[in-house]
Amino acid sequence: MLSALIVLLLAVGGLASGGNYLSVYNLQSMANQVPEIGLLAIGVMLAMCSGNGGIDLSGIALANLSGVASGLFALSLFPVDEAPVLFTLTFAAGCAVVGLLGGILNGLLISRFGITPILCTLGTQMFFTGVAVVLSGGRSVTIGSPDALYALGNGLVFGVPASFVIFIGVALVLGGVLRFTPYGMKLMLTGANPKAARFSGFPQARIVTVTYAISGLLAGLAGVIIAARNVNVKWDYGTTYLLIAILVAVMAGVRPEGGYGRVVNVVLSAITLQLLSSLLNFIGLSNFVRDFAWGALLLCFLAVGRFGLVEQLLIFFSPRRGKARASKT
Amino acid sequence: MTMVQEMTDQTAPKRGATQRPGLGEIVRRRPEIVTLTILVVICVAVAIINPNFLQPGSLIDMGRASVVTGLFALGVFAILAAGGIDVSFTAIAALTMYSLTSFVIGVAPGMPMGAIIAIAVVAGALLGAVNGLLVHGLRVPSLIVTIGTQYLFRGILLAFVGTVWLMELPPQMTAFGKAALFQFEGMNGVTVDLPAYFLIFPAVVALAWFLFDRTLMGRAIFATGGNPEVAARLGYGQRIVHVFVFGFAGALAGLAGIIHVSATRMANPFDLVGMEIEVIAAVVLGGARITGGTGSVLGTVAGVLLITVVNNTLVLVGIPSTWQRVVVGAFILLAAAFFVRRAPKPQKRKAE
Amino acid sequence: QEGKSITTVVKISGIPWFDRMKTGVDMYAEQHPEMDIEQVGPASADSAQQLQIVQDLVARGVDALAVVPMDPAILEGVLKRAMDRGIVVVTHEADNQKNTMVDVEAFDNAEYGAALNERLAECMGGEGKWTTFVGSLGSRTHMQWVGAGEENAKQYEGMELVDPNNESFDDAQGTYEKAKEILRKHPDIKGFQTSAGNDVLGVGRAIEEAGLAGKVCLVGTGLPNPSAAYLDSGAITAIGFWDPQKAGMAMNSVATKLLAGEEITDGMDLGVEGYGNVSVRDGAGDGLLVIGNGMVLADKDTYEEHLF
Amino acid sequence: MSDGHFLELRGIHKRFGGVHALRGVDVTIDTGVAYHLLGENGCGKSTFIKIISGAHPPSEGEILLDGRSHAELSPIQSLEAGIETVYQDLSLLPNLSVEENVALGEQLVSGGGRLMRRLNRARLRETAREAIRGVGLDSTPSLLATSVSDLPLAIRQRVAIARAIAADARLVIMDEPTTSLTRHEVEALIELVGQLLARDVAVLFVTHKLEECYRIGGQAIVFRDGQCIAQGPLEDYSRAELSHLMTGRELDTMRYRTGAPMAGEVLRVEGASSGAAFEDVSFGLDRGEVLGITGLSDSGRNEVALALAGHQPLTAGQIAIDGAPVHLDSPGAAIARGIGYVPEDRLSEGLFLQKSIYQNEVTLILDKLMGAGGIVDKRKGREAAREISEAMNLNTGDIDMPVSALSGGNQQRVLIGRWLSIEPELLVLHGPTVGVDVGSKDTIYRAIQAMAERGIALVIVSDDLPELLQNCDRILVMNNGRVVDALDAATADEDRIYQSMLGSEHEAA
Ligand SMILES: Nc1ncnc2c1ncn2[C@@H]1O[C@H](COP(=O)(O)OP(=O)(O)OP(=O)(O)O)[C@@H](O)[C@H]1O
Ligand SMILES: Nc1ncnc2c1ncn2[C@@H]1O[C@H](COP(=O)(O)OP(=O)(O)OP(=O)(O)O)[C@@H](O)[C@H]1O
Ligand SMILES: [Mg+2]
Ligand SMILES: [Mg+2]
Repeated sequence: MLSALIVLLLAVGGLASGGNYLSVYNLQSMANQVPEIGLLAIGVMLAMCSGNGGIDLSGIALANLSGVASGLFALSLFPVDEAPVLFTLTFAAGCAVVGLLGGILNGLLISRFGITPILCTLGTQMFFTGVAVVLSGGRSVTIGSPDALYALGNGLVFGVPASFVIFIGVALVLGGVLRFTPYGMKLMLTGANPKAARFSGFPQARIVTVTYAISGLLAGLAGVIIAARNVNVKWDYGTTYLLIAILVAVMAGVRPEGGYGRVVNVVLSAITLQLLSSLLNFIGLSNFVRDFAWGALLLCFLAVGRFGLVEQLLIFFSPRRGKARASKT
Repeated sequence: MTMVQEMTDQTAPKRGATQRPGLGEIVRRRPEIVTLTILVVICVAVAIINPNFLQPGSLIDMGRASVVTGLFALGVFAILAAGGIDVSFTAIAALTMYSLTSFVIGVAPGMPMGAIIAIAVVAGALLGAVNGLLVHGLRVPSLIVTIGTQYLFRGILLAFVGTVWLMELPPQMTAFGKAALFQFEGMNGVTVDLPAYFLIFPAVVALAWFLFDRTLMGRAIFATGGNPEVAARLGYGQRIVHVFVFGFAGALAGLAGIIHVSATRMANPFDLVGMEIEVIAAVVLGGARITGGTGSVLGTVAGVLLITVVNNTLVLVGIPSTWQRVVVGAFILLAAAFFVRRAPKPQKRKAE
Repeated sequence: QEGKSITTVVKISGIPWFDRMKTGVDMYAEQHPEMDIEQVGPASADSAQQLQIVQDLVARGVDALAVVPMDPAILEGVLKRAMDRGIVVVTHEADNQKNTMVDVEAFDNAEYGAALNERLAECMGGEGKWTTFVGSLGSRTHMQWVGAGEENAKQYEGMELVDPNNESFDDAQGTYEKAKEILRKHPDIKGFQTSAGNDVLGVGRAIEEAGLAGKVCLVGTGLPNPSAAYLDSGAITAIGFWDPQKAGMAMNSVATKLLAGEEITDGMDLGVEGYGNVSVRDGAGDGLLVIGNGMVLADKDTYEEHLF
Repeated sequence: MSDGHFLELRGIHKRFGGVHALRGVDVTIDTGVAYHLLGENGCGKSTFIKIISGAHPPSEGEILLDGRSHAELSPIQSLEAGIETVYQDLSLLPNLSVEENVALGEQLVSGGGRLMRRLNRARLRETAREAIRGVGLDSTPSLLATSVSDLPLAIRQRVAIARAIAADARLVIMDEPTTSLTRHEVEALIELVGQLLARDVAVLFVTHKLEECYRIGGQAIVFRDGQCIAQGPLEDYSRAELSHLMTGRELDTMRYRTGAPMAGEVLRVEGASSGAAFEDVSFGLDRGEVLGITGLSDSGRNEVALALAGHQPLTAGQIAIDGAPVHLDSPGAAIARGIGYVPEDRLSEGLFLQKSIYQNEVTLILDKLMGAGGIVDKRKGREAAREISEAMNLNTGDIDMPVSALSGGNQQRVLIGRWLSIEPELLVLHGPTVGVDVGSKDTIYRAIQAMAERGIALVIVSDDLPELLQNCDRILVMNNGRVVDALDAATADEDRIYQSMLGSEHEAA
């Protein structure tokens, strides 16, 4: 359904803007905007999948903190212009480390100390933001644009923005991890029924910690991409992402009660929202209309899902149910 | 008789344990005690660091600052108790307060304050009821529905109603915001008023207490939060419960909105939205579980006061502005850690 | 400039400040019917949202952008890309913006901060405790203003800065509560210097309700219309501002000239009140910094000349 | 047209999408009579009572209540008519107090289901107190104020019945009320039912335990494949006839245990204690041996099982596997030592209901299935799942079907079968046939014996004494945290075990 919507939006956009919307440049530009929110939304999805009211409100705060902390650290080691490659590597690695540590902190607080995820990540959200403020004194940190970083933020790979390629790569890997590895299957099962998972001997605390750690790592990665795209990082960037990331996740059909969610849907959902929002910018509608449209879109999705239009069709054509009943003794 | 014996055997802690319930048990049964304890500890600490905190004026300021958050929190509490969650109440408040104020200014400048409040409550309740109907009708978690309606309501307000700040309020609203119950004279000729609208908060607290504790609806809300399928089977109409809790939260949001306007003496459509997570945090700190069916009105009030005190004493205790977020974040984590209850969850056998 | 388009991107749509700017942009559009001129802005105060809008506009292919950055640093990347694509970029309230052709300022930020503080000191009689508010610690101009104010206050032995740089988040209610807290902590405080547009309203209300109107001084950035009541009651000593309407027109005027390939020179007349004789310096990057003389300080007696 | 029947259902059909769960059921119910609704898993019993209690509307048919015809009932209509249902899960509200659970319904129903009414606390307490006394509990204020989630299961069961009494029920429906009760508690329940019948209340049981039906007496209603194929006085049918009616097959009550323990001790428990739960428990178990453990629900038998599964730490003594002492501090540790555990509450503790059979069966071997690149070898996994579902005789070959779509008996088989995947040394089964019909029991018992043949040592914790006698080599009886008796299952009899279970309590009394 999301894919159909994407096609529809592209078609409408193309018509409304006289083709301009479908120009290569605009497609690239939109693709360039997806990764930040997409990565954060995948993080939210992972947290939700782990069940038990899981949610990650700290994503963007951690992304900003990783950019700020790692940026300051790398800047103190290397001058950007003299050692661009070394600088970029240090910076990116630093972001990943900070993101990972922040995620592990969330995970430990939730799984070992048993703090409610929503309270925990709200607390760490403020804490991370606060640390970023203290480190940077509230000012933005200029990372500069060494070649490698510039290429990441603005470069193209076969005409596709590099950051988007990375995003899709990460999404593919994670999607695979969730579907095909023991960890991923255990995560989904744990989210679906934590008690049964305990009786199956799953190391639940470790699974939850790893999950929030991955979410943190994704935030760190988002931090790198933000830095690459904007040249600067700052603690208050993207405050609206908090709700948007959740919006993207739930629109992708991730169940807040845990156990169900697919990365590919999150990617499609992030793309859909991006297309819609860019479309509205293209036809010059006020951004308040965008909020309205997002809300209406989400509710429509739910309504269609509830009245099961799509599923009804699928069930109708699938022999499974009939067979199951027939085989009952 | 044997059955009774067995019963007492089983309910009492086994062999060797005393009859007195342990600390963990108290925390589990009456979490609001933890909240109150933390609140007292913080107040004492602040008072030691800066005795100015103990002036009556500062306490009044806390009370006054907690009115809007408190009203929101009571609404959120109703929804959490029924097993849901709401992030759209701030948008409801903004939509009603702004539309209503501009209506009063433009169409009915002479409308009495009582009528304005009544309309705000009703309009909020209606918007909330929309949430309730959607949650019930679509059978999806309320977090998802209310994220949708938050965007929707805010979109409607800013895209179709207006964005212009209304600085010239109708006189009756200004008067309502300014009317003082009594005044204190502090040092330096500083006067502190306890505004009349403050009374609304305890009144609503009393109403909420009555509602939750003394009406069937109150019990039905907790029943739904405890196990919705069972509640439905036992005859607690789920649709009415859903519509009611969301309507109740909406009504309180409408009320909070109009109080906000009167107190700040302007209607700014951008206000309020953004504080929802903090309000939810206050309710959860008050002992309501995010999974529903627990909590108390008293605990919610304590949670609100806790958040208000922490937010309003940072300067008083001399925390520089750069460090304030770190402190508040660390505080939330610490307070949340106090709530960790390892007691076994109620054993639920799922319905077939 | 037949058919060329200029889009003004503001920090947030809908707030009075930028609604006022919109009147300027609209006026400019009326004067230049042959061009396609509009103003847009994000729905919330978030630099990421503004960034998206600018990026979409670049993709749409506008000819010129007049941007009031929420956060100049965050827009560096996209503005560079815009210029690479041949789009004319003009900014406002961003004297540190590197990737811009011309940054238009109504005045020199340091001078403005100092002027506000000078007015405050005058009211306080050069003596007593005072404090400062900024919209957010991340707001560069606000930090510049209070910084310059602090510098200025050093001339006065008796002025003592306490608990500086309180964040107001441009939210009148929050500012009000914080101001009350400060009044309680420092019962002998004499002055407030504020930065964000709503700060004077919040602090003014706190002062008025404490019965301290006229006893405690408050000087800060604010708009005449919303502040009128507090100016009258004496809760606000004076407000400083520049007219966003004029600034909007000035940005568009500069953009038009750049589109036409004209040079921007020192002492030039932009055809807008307050920007009749601009001084031009080198900017933070390769672009120019154009400074007008649009600063206005108004008090009880004078604010009515500037009602908007 | 009232001919005096309390409730009459005529030509009731119920369809769930494509599933035809009830196909024209006619049943008559009068007050003061006990009814036993019998049938295999999935034959429509639960669906039937849901229609009476108003949880589901019928697709077709007519419901006559006191002679008045209804196309369907709402929960409130049904409650107003005095129909109270004690579902298998007891339908208690865990977070509310005992008195509220017992007596709220009365005020709700007397107000016609309207919620915006004042709650009369005094009346609530009074009603609750009486009803609680009516089920033989002490109505102390502290009990009345306790939340239900803090009560043991047997007490909850009584609270649920007290609710029916408080509501002045005319028909009390109980869906498998005895599955989670010990025998001792069952006796008390039967006594209670007698009292209800004496008050001219009708009682409708859904059950799989025939011996209890006979003890209570009354009418049998037999369902098969969504149809009511017999209704009449119980004494007109023999056990075998009933089994035959339900399943359409002949079943005999044989002893399943045919094999014998093999050489080599797998498990040795020595002086094990765990806090207040049990004390100084010692026993050993050989390869292929089947050991039964029974006792009252608070006798410590459950905790011993949990301790073996790594859920309950020992405070003294030790457990050794193959002669080597092991430290079982987590389920993972127990599984690593080859100890499996099948929890009693399969729905909430055992199964991932919304997930497929495949996913449920491979949970234990996910790490083993991991192949190159950390990826689970799905082909091997599916192969394993298919083998299990064949070994356990699941009635579907479709391993992608969600477990929630299986009947209780099949779900239990999925749960037990999961352990075949790791070839455990020791498997602890807690209530392996709770709520399972006669036909499925047979399959499960055969599967248990097949596992013993493979050399797996088995511990069955249960209070279904025939089950233990039919399946075990030895039976341990626990009372008050200690092992009080050890018997040879081939020669033991139910009475002896029962005496031991109650043993010390009787002496004390
Ligand atoms: N909610 C439902 N959705 C779809 N089908 C259902 C539903 N509930 C029951 N069924 C169908 O109705 C049939 C009868 O189910 P029911 O639960 O009444 O069986 P039962 O006799 O209670 O079995 P058991 O002894 O296992 O409790 C099932 O085979 C199933 O196909
Ligand atoms: N939501 C559902 N969708 C499809 N079928 C269902 C659903 N719920 C129950 N069923 C069907 O109902 C039948 C009986 O299931 P039920 O839950 O009554 O078994 P059970 O109660 O666990 O067994 P028992 O009553 O013997 O313990 C199953 O065959 C199952 O197919
Ligand atoms: Mg059933
Ligand atoms: Mg059943």
